[in-house]
Amino acid sequence: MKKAATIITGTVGMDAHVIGTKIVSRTLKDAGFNVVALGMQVSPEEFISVAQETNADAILMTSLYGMAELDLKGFNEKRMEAGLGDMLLYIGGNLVIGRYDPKEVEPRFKKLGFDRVYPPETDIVTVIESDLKKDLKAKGKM
Amino acid sequence: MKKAATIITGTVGMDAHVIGTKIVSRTLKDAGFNVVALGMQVSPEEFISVAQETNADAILMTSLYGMAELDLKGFNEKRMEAGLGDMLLYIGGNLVIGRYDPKEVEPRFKKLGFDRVYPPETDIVTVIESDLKKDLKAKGKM
Amino acid sequence: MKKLRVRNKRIDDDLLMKKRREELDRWPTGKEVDFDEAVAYQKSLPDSKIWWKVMAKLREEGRMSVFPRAGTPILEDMIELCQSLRESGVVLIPVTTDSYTRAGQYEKVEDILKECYRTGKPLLNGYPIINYGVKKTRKLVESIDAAFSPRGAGGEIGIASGLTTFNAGIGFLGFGSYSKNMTIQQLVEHSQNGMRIVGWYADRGVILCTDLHGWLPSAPFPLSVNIVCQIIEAVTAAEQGQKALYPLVPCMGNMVQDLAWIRLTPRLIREYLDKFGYQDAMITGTCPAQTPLFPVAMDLGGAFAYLTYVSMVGALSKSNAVDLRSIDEGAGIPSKDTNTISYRAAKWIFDVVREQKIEIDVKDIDTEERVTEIEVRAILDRIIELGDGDIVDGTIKAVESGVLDSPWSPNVNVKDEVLGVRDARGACRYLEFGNLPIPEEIKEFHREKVAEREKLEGRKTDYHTAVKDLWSLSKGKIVGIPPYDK
Amino acid sequence: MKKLRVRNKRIDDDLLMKKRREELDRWPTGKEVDFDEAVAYQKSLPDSKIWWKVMAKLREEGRMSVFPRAGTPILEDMIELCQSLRESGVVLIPVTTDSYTRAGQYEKVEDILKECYRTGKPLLNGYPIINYGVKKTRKLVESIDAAFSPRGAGGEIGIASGLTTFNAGIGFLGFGSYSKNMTIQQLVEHSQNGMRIVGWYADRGVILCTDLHGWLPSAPFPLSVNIVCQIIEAVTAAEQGQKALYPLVPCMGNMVQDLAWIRLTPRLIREYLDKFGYQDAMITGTCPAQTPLFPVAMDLGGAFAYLTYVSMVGALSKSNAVDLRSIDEGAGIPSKDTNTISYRAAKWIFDVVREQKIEIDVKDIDTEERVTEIEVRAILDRIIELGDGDIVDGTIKAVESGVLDSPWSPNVNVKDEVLGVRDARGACRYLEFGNLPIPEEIKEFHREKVAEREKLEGRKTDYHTAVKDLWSLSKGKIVGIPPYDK
Ligand code: B12
Ligand code: B12
Repeated sequence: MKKAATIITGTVGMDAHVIGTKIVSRTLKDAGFNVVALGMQVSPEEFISVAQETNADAILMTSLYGMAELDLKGFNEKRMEAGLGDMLLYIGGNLVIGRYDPKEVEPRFKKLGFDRVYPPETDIVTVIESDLKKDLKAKGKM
Repeated sequence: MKKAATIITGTVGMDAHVIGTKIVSRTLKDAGFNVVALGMQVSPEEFISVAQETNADAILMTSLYGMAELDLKGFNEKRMEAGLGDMLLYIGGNLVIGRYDPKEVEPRFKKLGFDRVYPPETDIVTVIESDLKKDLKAKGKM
Repeated sequence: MKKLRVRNKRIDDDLLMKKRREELDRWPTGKEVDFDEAVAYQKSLPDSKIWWKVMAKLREEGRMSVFPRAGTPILEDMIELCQSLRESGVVLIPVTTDSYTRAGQYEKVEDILKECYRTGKPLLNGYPIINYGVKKTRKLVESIDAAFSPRGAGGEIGIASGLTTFNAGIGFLGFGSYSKNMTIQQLVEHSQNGMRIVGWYADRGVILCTDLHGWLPSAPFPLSVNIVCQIIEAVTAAEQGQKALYPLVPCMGNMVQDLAWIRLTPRLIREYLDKFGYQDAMITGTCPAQTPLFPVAMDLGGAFAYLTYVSMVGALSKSNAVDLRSIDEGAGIPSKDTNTISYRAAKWIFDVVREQKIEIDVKDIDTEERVTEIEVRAILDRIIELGDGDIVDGTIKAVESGVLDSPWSPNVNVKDEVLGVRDARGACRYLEFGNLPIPEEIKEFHREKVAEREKLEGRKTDYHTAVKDLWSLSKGKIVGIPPYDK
Repeated sequence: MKKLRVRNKRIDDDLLMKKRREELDRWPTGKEVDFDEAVAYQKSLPDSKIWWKVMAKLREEGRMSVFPRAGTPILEDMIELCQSLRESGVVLIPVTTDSYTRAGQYEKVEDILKECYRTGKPLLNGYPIINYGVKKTRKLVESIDAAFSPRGAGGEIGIASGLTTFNAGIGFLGFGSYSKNMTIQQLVEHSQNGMRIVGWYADRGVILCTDLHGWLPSAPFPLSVNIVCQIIEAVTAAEQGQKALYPLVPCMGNMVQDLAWIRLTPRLIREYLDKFGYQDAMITGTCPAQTPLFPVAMDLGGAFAYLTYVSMVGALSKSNAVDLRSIDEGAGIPSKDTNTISYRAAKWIFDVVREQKIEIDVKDIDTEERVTEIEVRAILDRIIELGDGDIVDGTIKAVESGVLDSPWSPNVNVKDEVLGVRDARGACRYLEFGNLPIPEEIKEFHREKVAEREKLEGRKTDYHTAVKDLWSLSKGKIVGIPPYDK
């Protein structure tokens, strides 16, 4: 069996909603992953440098306060420059301001480099079981 | 001063919602009209024959239970035959089944011969003051 | 005191069977009813479809269900509508019939029904149960795991279809709210000397539950007359062989009164059932009912608040069912979606509040309960006196003389000499007592309460106040401060 | 016992003025503030715009207002939003600022604001009050006849603009819910040794009201720690010269506890204000606050029910304000329309229920009140002991040692060794006490209550139970029967 994949978690930008990412982190740990939990208000730069340092396989980013797109301006370019093109990128939470149709918002975040984009109140256990493990396996990281 | 105009009131068809027409009748009386209150469940034929007998100037019809159009099939023809073409015809209440846009329903009732068609919860005092008196005056009946 | 009794001219068995057939023969679908098969079918139903058992189970488990109103003419839509109700947690489902069916105009219904299917539009204001008949209605019943109750019509087609409630006794609803010319004498003949169908089924082990309505207060009006009529309905139903019944208690919007009445009504019904010797008739629960005029169509916020307020009253009173309308009540027959969202809200309250097992004690409940109890007993005593011990004879004389009376009735044979208004806290009080035999001290109590409001508003209450009070809950302003026309 | 005191290093007047200017100079709009003119402007405001007077008037008249949350970046939209709130009966209006403004990133805000106007889209999650400055924000204030309160940011730009509340004292909200690295030492320095602006205005006859938040319980968790922190906030605010304040009492969804806490919180705040010698600081009312996770975006019925439930708790507790979210809380920043419909619902409850003057007595309120009171006193006693009579010193030591602790904090300097779960009736209980100095008999009480739930559900409670309980109100299932994951 391979060594456990390394996953980074945290809320991006000035987002202070920490409960979700805490639960995500704990659930990942319980599922056997190697978790680097950055907590809240993590800058895009910090995500990238920690990913480099830890040789992370995925980032599960959280944003509830509606300004994720503003926080993530230029993020994809920077992570490509940092040679992290192969790392999985997921984001979940309340991604824009106001009530929204996740279908409309998903492509915008895909453009920002995210492999998967989740609507509010997504069940994290299901995501780990049906998406994360599959994606990691596909990349040969699990 | 002319003699008070005669107004007929009542709910049409099998409609048992009597409170509205009771209030309409009392308010008309208080405003000095000569009111013939037929109460609930008045057939179209009864409206016509009473109008002939009393030489009525207007009918203020009520229907809340949503089936007014079914009840009023052929009503306009009959009242024309009865020579009541000059009589004012108003209707108010919940005129069709379900939540509706009064603007869409109004033309249908105009076709049925009504001069004015009112949405649910119309204030009857306002109607008497701003519509009924004006219309009666225009017809030289007040 | 004379021996209490209920005039009982039990119909001859052969005649009963003949009358039942006659009634069914009014429309071809009646042929689908085979009495013995109907009994067998009823007996084959699972507990979850049997109204009285569902009510009993809800009560045992400390749970609640909405008892909504729902009826739409296209069968497939009706099934979908009821399914969506079930998904919102409703286990007590109505089959509200349209007004033409209620009036027996089946031929007309048949034409319109064709038109409904042709246009896909619900042109009737309910489900035309007679025209659909047994086979089709069984399809409805079998599609949803819940108990069904006919509203307004249905007869033995309903029973044979697996609906498990049935009217019994002297029903004041039809007389007081739906009839224009019926006399009280006719009502009694019709409901008592008529068929004792409920008893016939009970004798065969099929218990069809009855909901007691009493004389619906069409406006803010104290509940005593309603409760008296519920008691009359109960004892006359029991006398016909009814074994299971429960009161729908109209909630008028003053929490103290509503809670007092919810407590008082089943207690007095039980007492009188026992007094009259019907200890075996069970009361399966209590169902507070949202009654006065609803907020107008455009005021969805108000509609929601009103709905959850009544849910809350139901939950705090630990009722097992609540008769609720939807947020579209002021607009028209509700859609599937407005039903769903409305009853999800109710369910939230039921689940959250009911299950907290809150024990509340509201000041003045005792006073309200006592006042209404004295009124109810005074009126009932007078009725029994008028009937010389016979509650049915007494009822006839009481309605004729205004000893039983209620405002805003469409029925020309009703005295309509009484009137109610709200007091300074929104409680319902008598403004005009008519011929109701209310004791003088209680009359004084009402007058004092009305005077408080007059002082607050700085003007006399009269007919116009009573009219204005029709809208007090609707406009979300139950009391007089500030005068809501200002 | 040592003399009770609050560490008081009153800042030198010259230094105060210098620091105030420095703060304002962080962005060009700061120049719009002339201190004396601000005082004059505040004094020119009508009573209906002065928060403490509006609260007092609501209380006197037995009325209530929603205290919502609202902020949108385009000024014209913000005016319209607030106008629609006013039309729904809201007289306490927030100016919720966006998160970048709260973090002082004004340059970034400036760019995004331009983008907002270009696209017509609200890209910021609030109203950027600093970038708008005084003139424009006065336009907002003057457009609506209501009192305004800055949320999260605003400083003296808010005051000069006519907003009439201001933070004072040691605010646990920023420390416990918004900060990642701040130490309690830093919090105290910042809020106490910093500017005593509220006092400066009070000296000049301008009373800016403070709302006390305490340490927000982020999950079902008993309220004792929150109340202790509200008391600390109150006395430290009063010490800075604050003359008007009121508690926002988090309602956790168990009616008995909610009502007990609403009663207890202002009582204890008053007691400690007096004890510390601040008899002249007035408590302008009590504002129950809807706190736990909301029903999910799609469950509008549940959202409405939850909203009206809290309105009802506010009305039954005769509060003068209720901190309510909208039916879109689970979805995102609410629109004008969802706000309107939500607060119309609340207003219906306020008007109908509040004005009925219902006196209720809920069983077990006394127990809950007593239990929480013992906890609060135990923690406070320990704090004052740790501080050797000084409540501020004690607070620092208490947070550092976990004598003050709360779960789910984003702050790395918080112990986070405590945890709460609901009991069999949905009341909040301690699952892990951490280092909270709760008396043993009270600990036993909590353990017993938790055991009742364990028995009901047939399994042990643990961290996962606590996580699951985050959703108990959200899913409309406050208690364990049946296990809501079944
Ligand atoms: C009370 C009531 C009843 C009582 C009636 C008692 C009685 N005898 O009057 C009872 C219980 C008997 C009843 C029965 C039924 N009802 Co009903 N009832 C209501 C309710 C709650 C209030 C109606 C009322 O009294 N309004 C107050 C009066 C004062 O208002 P109003 O009649 O509208 O009149 C005012 C104005 O409209 C205006 N006005 C009236 N007439 C006219 C005429 C003119 C020309 C003008 C200018 C103005 C005007 O002036 C009046 C004074 O301001 C409404 C829902 C609601 N609005 O809250 C449902 C409602 C009207 N009922 C409805 C239905 C379907 C029924 C039933 C079929 C079954 C059922 N669901 O219970 C039966 C049918 C009975 C029958 N055959 O008609 C529906 C109608 C649906 C639709 N159109 O889509 C409603 C809207 C409820 C709903 N959403 O389902 N009902
Ligand atoms: C609690 C809360 C707060 C607390 C946060 C406490 C804390 N430190 O965590 C406080 C009071 C501090 C707060 C502040 C603010 N909040 Co707030 N808050 C909430 C609230 C009520 C609950 C959030 C929560 O804890 N959810 C529970 C957790 C467990 O769920 P979750 O985070 O969504 O995570 C779950 C899933 O989404 C998933 N998940 C999470 N991340 C990821 C990532 C991936 C990759 C995957 C697959 C899954 C996944 O797994 C988790 C477990 O199931 C929501 C409204 C609501 N939903 O009821 C508003 C809300 C999120 N807040 C909001 C706002 C605007 C604010 C404020 C700007 C101002 C305000 N209105 O109060 C500030 C901003 C602070 C800041 N700088 O970020 C808005 C966001 C609006 C928008 N996007 O349009 C909301 C939606 C409320 C609203 N309708 O206005 N808030």
